[in-house]
Amino acid sequence: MTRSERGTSDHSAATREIVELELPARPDVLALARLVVAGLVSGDPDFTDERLDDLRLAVSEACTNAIEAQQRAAPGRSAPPITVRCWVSAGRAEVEIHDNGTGFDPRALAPHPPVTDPARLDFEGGLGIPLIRLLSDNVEFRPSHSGTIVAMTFEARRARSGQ
Amino acid sequence: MTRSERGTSDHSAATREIVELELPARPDVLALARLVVAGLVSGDPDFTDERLDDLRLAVSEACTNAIEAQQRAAPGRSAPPITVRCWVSAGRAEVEIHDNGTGFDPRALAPHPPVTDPARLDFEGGLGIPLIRLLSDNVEFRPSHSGTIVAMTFEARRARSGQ
Amino acid sequence: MDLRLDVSERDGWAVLAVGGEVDVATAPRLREKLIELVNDGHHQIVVDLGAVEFLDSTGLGVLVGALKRVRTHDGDLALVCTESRVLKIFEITGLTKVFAIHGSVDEAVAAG
Amino acid sequence: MDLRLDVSERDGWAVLAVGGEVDVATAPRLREKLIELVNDGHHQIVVDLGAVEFLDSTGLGVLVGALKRVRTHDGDLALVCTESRVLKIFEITGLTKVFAIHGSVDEAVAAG
Ligand SMILES: Nc1ncnc2c1ncn2[C@@H]1O[C@H](COP(=O)(O)OP(=O)(O)O)[C@@H](O)[C@H]1O
Ligand SMILES: Nc1ncnc2c1ncn2[C@@H]1O[C@H](COP(=O)(O)OP(=O)(O)O)[C@@H](O)[C@H]1O
Repeated sequence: MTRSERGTSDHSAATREIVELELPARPDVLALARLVVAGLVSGDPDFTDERLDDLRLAVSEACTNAIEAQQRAAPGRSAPPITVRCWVSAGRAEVEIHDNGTGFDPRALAPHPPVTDPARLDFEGGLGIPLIRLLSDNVEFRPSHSGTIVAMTFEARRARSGQ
Repeated sequence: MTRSERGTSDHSAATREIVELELPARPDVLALARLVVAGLVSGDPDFTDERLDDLRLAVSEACTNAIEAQQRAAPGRSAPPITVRCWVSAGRAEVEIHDNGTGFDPRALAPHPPVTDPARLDFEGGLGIPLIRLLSDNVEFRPSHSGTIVAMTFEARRARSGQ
Repeated sequence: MDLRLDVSERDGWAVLAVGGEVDVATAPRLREKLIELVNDGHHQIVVDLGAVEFLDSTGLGVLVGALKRVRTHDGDLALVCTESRVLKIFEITGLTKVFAIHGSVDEAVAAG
Repeated sequence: MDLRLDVSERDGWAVLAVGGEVDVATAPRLREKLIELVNDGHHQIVVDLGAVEFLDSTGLGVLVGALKRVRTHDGDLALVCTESRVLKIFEITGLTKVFAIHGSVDEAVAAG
């Protein structure tokens, strides 16, 4: 979806203006990505501290995946930057994470064994996408011409409680 | 100066990677611009809290001018975004503020009356550029094809004191 | 956004305590409050910057404008400022020579 | 960057107090410290998350891996966590059923 298409939706253009952050594909920028998104969204008083924590974690997970995908696609210092785009309007935050990574099929990810199964302890990874799904109100994993766009929506007041 | 030209300078590419922030041309994003730049540069332990304060103020002044120039050039909500680019390496932070504003000649700005002159009180504005000059180690005001680029350098340990 | 303004009185002075960040987004509220005080007949004003975390050139300009305004009523405007990060801005711009800057509201009122 | 790790002992348990932000940038240091403790013969470990300001899935994974590691030595790993922002992450991922989570180090050691 392009910026101008967004502008035609139900919210006024003035409140839908976008903040865009381009970051080197390195783990040490994650704290900055969290700071920016939470800093922007905290300007909307409808968002509680708890909801800002949800946002911070989901954004961090998506950025982590973007950075890792990017480094797999272009190992070392040659990896291009990742981009975080965020806008807030009337109690809703939308965040997109763009990468130039390898792409993936989120439906093909195998679920973990149930937590009561001792084999659960064999899995240290694989909680990022589940957390994103649990913490956001909506998420889309869109293939782009260069990699993946993870587009998340966060309502200040959740319609549903996590999954 | 383009990104690739920068990359050929004395520091390694790995430590010169750029963080880029695109912000709507509105005063209420200034706090976020300060947060991002100070957050990024504070990752370099050579920068003291005092030097981070200098950086925060100079960046804020340059962004204020960019936003105001942009709004003069394109009044109202149609103003394009401003861009903040920042990179840190080995005790030095470089920050560029790009606008699509009206441009200006920094040498043509009239100085204020001396502070001891009662007429000094007639001037409420005009302290932004002087503060930028005082707080940065180097500043260039470059006309760009679309407006102005303010390029500032901050050394963690200043070679000279103010002015 | 994050600007706090509190007015109180002390020995005939209006004391305006400012907290948070003063920049071009928030300075208009500071300017309005100072104009309001002067319009309400307060010409002896102490502006307490003790809780200010950030102050930009717009904020300095608002204070210069307020000083000029009270002076035209033969009044005075004193500042309270102890934080070195804020003091430094007055120092490097030379405005320490324009404003009387004190370490506490008591001191400002006693000096006035 | 901002991760603090402090090891102490209490009644035969190794207590690892974690502070700051645990994400993919800092989790490797947490993992190494836990492996080091196990290699040094500490198989009863309390991880005190009381001063953790941020914890991501990598951090959860490191704790799962450490639990598995101490279990293979017939040991145990207990968590101390009271902050709702951190507790919530264990709850929504179901990991409250995997870890014993206590309100204080004393409680964790007494339960062990
Ligand atoms: N943006 C992305 N680009 C490519 N692959 C991705 C992306 N996000 C997630 N993946 C894939 O999905 C897998 C599961 O992701 P996640 O649930 O976050 O767990 P983890 O990162 O710990 O493996 C990753 O291992 C990766 O293979
Ligand atoms: N990026 C810019 N683009 C166009 N004009 C600018 C820019 N920065 C500064 N100026 C001009 O220089 C003048 C002085 O700027 P400054 O010292 O910051 O004081 P003030 O903004 O209070 O006038 C501004 O009023 C404006 O006309």
